[in-house]
Amino acid sequence: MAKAKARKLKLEAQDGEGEFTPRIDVEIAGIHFQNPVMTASGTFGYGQEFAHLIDLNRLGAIIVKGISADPLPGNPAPRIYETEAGMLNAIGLQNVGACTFLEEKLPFLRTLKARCIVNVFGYSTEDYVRCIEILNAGEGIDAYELNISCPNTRCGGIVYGSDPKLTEEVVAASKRAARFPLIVKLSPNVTDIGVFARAAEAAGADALSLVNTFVGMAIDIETRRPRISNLTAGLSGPAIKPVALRLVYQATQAVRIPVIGIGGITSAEDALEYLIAGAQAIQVGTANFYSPDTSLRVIDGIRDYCLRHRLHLAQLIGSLKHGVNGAGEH
Amino acid sequence: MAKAKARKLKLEAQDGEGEFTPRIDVEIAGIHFQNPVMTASGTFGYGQEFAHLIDLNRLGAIIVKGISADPLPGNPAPRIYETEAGMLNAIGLQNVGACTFLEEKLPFLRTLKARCIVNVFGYSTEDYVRCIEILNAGEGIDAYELNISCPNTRCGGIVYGSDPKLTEEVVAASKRAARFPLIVKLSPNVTDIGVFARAAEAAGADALSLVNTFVGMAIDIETRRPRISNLTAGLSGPAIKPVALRLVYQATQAVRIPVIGIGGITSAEDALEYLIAGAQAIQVGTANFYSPDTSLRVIDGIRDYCLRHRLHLAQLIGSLKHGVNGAGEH
Amino acid sequence: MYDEMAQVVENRPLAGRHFLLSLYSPKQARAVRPGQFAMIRLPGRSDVILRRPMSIYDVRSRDLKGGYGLERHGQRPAVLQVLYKVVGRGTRLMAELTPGDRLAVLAPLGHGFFPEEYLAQARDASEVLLVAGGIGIAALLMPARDLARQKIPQRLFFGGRSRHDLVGLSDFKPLVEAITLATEDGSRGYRGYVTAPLAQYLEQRCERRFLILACGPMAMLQVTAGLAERYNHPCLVSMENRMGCALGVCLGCSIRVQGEGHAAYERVCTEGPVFWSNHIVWDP
Amino acid sequence: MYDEMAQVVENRPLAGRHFLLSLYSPKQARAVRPGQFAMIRLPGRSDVILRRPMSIYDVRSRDLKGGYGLERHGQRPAVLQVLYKVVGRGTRLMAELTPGDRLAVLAPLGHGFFPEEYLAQARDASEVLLVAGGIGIAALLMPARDLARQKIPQRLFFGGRSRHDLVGLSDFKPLVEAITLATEDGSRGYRGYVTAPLAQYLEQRCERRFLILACGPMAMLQVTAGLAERYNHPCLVSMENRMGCALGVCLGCSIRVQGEGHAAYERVCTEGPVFWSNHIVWDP
Ligand SMILES: Cc1cc2nc3c(=O)[nH]c(=O)nc-3n(C[C@H](O)[C@H](O)[C@H](O)COP(=O)(O)OP(=O)(O)OC[C@H]3O[C@@H](n4cnc5c(N)ncnc54)[C@H](O)[C@@H]3O)c2cc1C
Ligand SMILES: Cc1cc2nc3c(=O)[nH]c(=O)nc-3n(C[C@H](O)[C@H](O)[C@H](O)COP(=O)(O)OP(=O)(O)OC[C@H]3O[C@@H](n4cnc5c(N)ncnc54)[C@H](O)[C@@H]3O)c2cc1C
Ligand SMILES: Cc1cc2nc3c(=O)[nH]c(=O)nc-3n(C[C@H](O)[C@H](O)[C@H](O)COP(=O)(O)O)c2cc1C
Ligand SMILES: Cc1cc2nc3c(=O)[nH]c(=O)nc-3n(C[C@H](O)[C@H](O)[C@H](O)COP(=O)(O)O)c2cc1C
Ligand code: FES
Ligand code: FES
Repeated sequence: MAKAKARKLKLEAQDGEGEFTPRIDVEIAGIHFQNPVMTASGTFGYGQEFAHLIDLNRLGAIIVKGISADPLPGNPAPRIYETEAGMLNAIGLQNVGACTFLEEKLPFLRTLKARCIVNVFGYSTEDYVRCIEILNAGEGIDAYELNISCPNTRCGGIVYGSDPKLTEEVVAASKRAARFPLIVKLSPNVTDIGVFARAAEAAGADALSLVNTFVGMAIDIETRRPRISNLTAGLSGPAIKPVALRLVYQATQAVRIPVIGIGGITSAEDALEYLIAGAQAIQVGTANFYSPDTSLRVIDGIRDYCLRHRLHLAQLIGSLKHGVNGAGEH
Repeated sequence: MAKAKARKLKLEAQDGEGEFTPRIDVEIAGIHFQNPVMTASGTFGYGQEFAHLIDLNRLGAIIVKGISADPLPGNPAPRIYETEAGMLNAIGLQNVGACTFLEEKLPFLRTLKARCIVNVFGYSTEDYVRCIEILNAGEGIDAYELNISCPNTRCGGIVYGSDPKLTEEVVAASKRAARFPLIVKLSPNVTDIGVFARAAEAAGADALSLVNTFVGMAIDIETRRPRISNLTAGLSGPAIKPVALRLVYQATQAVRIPVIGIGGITSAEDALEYLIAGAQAIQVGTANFYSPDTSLRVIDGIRDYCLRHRLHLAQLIGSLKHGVNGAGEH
Repeated sequence: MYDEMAQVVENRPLAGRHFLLSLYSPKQARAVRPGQFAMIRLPGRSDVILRRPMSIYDVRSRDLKGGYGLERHGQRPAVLQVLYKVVGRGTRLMAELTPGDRLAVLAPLGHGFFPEEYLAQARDASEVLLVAGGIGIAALLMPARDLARQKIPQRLFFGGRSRHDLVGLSDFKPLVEAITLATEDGSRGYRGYVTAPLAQYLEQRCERRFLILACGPMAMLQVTAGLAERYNHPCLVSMENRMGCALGVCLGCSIRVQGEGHAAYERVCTEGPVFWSNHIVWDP
Repeated sequence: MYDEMAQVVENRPLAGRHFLLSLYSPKQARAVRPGQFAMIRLPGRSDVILRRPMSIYDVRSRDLKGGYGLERHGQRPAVLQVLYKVVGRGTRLMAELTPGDRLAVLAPLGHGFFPEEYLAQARDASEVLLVAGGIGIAALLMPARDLARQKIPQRLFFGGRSRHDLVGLSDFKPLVEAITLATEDGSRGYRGYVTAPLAQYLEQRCERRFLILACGPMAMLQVTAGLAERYNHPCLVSMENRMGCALGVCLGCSIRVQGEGHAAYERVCTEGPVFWSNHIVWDP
């Protein structure tokens, strides 16, 4: 179980009524994070865009927008649409490409106390490997997050993320190429998440993150055309939280490597559900768009909760009890 | 394509500026429905519970709570929980059993103009068959809806609905046993809905309905216990609509039999999205709980829309155009 | 049962985040029986979609004068009153309501404290004990008035976390012989749970017959039911559970009762909320 | 750009479901430049989660007197004004706002009608033509005032579906030489699209140089851009697109512009909303 690892973090003896300072730092894939709160890829740009709104140095990690070996233009407009308690997006992985990222974006990220994780995307295993090989030159990258689950590109992403064999192939190749630890980001659009979690683990993933967006759709009934030019798009936001939480829980049950929980987190309470379910860390996504200080509020809220319950984060992770009334699962 | 069948409904010549009375009746699996609006299983009891609130005779069909051969007690409390724009439930298929249904519930349903569809559930293929054999004696049943997708029972339901082989097996056996047409209700918790739609079609299903609920979870962070005694539960309501709509669209693309769309429908606009995507009919579920007149508002709204656009329902079904700007999908 | 749009007449703040909400809805108000409840919905919000169950505290005439039983004063009820506590998102939004706002209200609902079912036991008893925990008090005013009208002596045991939870006392005073209060923080009455003074009262009067009517949190009801069993008094409890529909169709509110197979569960919204305490299967 | 909680000072209903919303937010008001916009959020609602983009119509002093440029009258701006039309759920909720309510406002945003970029062309032109379609008028008041201050003659072409869409005219009157109106239903001015009288005006004055500033629906902007190209006038358009963040990170607002590969798309929220019309790749 993933929580074994977290427990290894040395805990100070904590009993009695004295002062208690909860530790909320966490170690994942050999990297130390000052707290378990990260900003999700594609929702936080390259960090700098938020520099004048919040204190970036307080974040656990920034995960940058998906980077491919070559720059990509993305999909035609419209690319986004608001739904009930969520949004659809089909950006199509518009990005500056790995070289420009290293030159123009990484130097700023390197100056921060927050860890820098680079989300990597490709259309073929060679693409992934080539992107990683370029990025390997980057000073200040702490880990890669392999996006094998983007639902908005015809080939690549979603195909890898919905076939366990391809998942193993691309993860193994990427792991061989990677100079930094490898987090594999899984798709929620599968029958059995355990199969994919285990496939990624078997192929050498250092950690998992999930979920990416759910494939959805919306139609303008007046024009009888799709609301998004790409027809289908990825659903994110509060609407997906219950399903994402279940997937994260199941993934933590399936593997021994750490799992990072993502999906609809807008408050510390949401984040705590994921941590209690077994996630070692969490990512804030869509909420960054409408409430840029969400991650900071989540960090504060987690610390307050730990203080109130006199728990270190490591004791909280995976501490879900079974049975609603304490009588065991009935 | 499923729409071919609908087109066969004789359309009155409709041009010019004269009076126009849209036809919104529909034929599915050889059954004629006065309109395409049905109430979803498990959200409308046995119909009678709503008799004093709305005019049941106006509905296209009532689909009763899942019936099993033997009565079932269901899961311990708590069974439901509200989430963002949705709800989780793990009722566990509490029901009166097939015999009591025939004796106590069917006589009332028989008196209505709305069609009566019986949702059937079992833990094994034999259970399904046995339940259908009992129900075959029922006068006034118009069709069966085979629930192979309930996420809230350990065995049965979800297992059948997430393995194409088992889907084929249970559908074929049920079809052989069934005296009335067979609608197969699919699970959304799968990687490729087309595979399951085709499996059900190949095994003899007369129509498909989807989606059942998405498997989700919620945790009470104060007690660190699940919010639902069953741990996982089914997510329904507006939150799921974009994903359900995509699945329905993909199912209509995969098979020739009619598809009935379900998921988060609370207004005529929602229903029209499903119909334009290719569903021949739709079901209203969770909305019945908080707004019992939803189905009637949906019927009126569909008629108004057809009138305004001078379209018969059959012309609307599957009329989704591609490309947002009319320039073809780019 | 009617599904109506009711207009807010008043939304009066009381102590400790409690509010007394008065809704103009004559048809529903006239149909209410003691111990029944309403399902309240905030229309136009998709973030709070399910209706919220709320006991009907009282019914009044349009000008809010009089109370249940006002027919006897020649007036017909027209206003539903709900006494609620702000605990989450739905009740927080309710607290923002102002006169003139409209709510979707489904009422009256459920099988309440119906006199025909307990009056014989009440007459046999030397006293009826009303036991309320926190906002559970809201289900007991109408039965208390029924009993008072029948001149049956009653005593209220009322507990809360702090004295701010002890709302509505002045409504009960004219109806009951005595009131025993308890607060967890000791800010008023006994310090501790209300079931402690109740247990003491019952223990000291083993020989007497009581009828107990109780409403409050599950733990309190369970202890009360245990006391009733121990001393062999009949006891009616008004149960709480999450509700999806209150129409009897979602089966979300079912609780474990005496019975096997399909009969092992009954719906709080339909067979309840009021049950004889020995019919419930309490958690071990 | 600041992310602030701003208080509603006034939410004045105008004709045809339009409202003029005044928000007290001094820091933001002082930073506003013409053609910029704000992102407005209704806090505490999870059914309308994304912020809504709204042009900044004007900035005022606290008592709502004066307008942009009021610094010259010795007052500093403290109030942001937004002119909006109710079209969907978010704007419907905005219409319910009353003074004292608080909104989350991110402003000022975007690359607007910045004088340093067009003033040369404006001076070269015999006239600046402001072209507004419907609520697009909201982006043009502040640039019109800039131009008026520079004594550059301007003319407003303003179209809507009906006369109820022609809001804000009195604000423009003192700033422009002439106003040409058009409505689709003919209820005021030309019957038809505003681009018809514009086309006629340009056709009859082929020899003259104009600078065009336009804001309105995509179709109107495209026709205007086409006219500008045909008669060879420089033209700035303020574009609309759905926006997820307006921080430049979601890339949801990207539109097709002249350029290849990664440069083929630019963000309306960051590189725009105002672009030179020939930089846009219009739909075929
Ligand atoms: C028959 C009955 C009568 C009631 N009468 C009253 C009353 O008179 N006054 C009063 O203040 N409260 C009463 N309650 C409790 C009241 O329904 C809840 O406090 C309320 O639903 C909380 O809603 P929320 O959105 O503020 O809380 P949230 O915690 O945000 O609610 C989330 C979900 O849980 C459900 N829920 C939360 N707490 C309870 C609870 N205690 N019981 C049932 N469902 C709950 C809500 O309905 C909702 O579906 C009664 C409950 C029942 C079942
Ligand atoms: C830069 C810019 C400036 C704008 N200035 C104004 C203004 O000053 N006054 C005004 O009334 N309107 C303005 N709009 C349009 C305004 O943003 C939309 O009318 C508004 O977002 C609709 O929200 P809704 O919830 O009422 O509609 P809904 O249709 O319910 O909105 C659904 C979703 O679509 C988006 N959306 C809908 N219409 C538009 C649109 N035309 N443009 C962009 N997104 C849209 C919404 O933001 C939301 O995400 C501007 C748009 C942009 C991009
Ligand atoms: C506009 C947008 C762009 C995204 N881009 C990426 C991306 O480039 N790479 C990736 O792995 N995930 C991407 N995601 C997915 C998010 O990182 C996250 O997994 C998802 O949104 C669920 O979290 P949320 O509900 O908190 O938003 C994107 C999401 C959104 C909304
Ligand atoms: C409380 C509840 C009980 C349900 N019971 C059944 C059932 O017995 N059989 C079944 O096939 N589906 C059942 N469903 C699923 C619904 O029929 C429907 O497929 C699902 O709720 C999605 O539609 P909605 O979003 O409109 O609710 C149930 C749903 C709910 C919320
Ligand atoms: S609340 Fe739905 S059956 Fe009781
Ligand atoms: S709105 Fe997000 S990048 Fe422009």
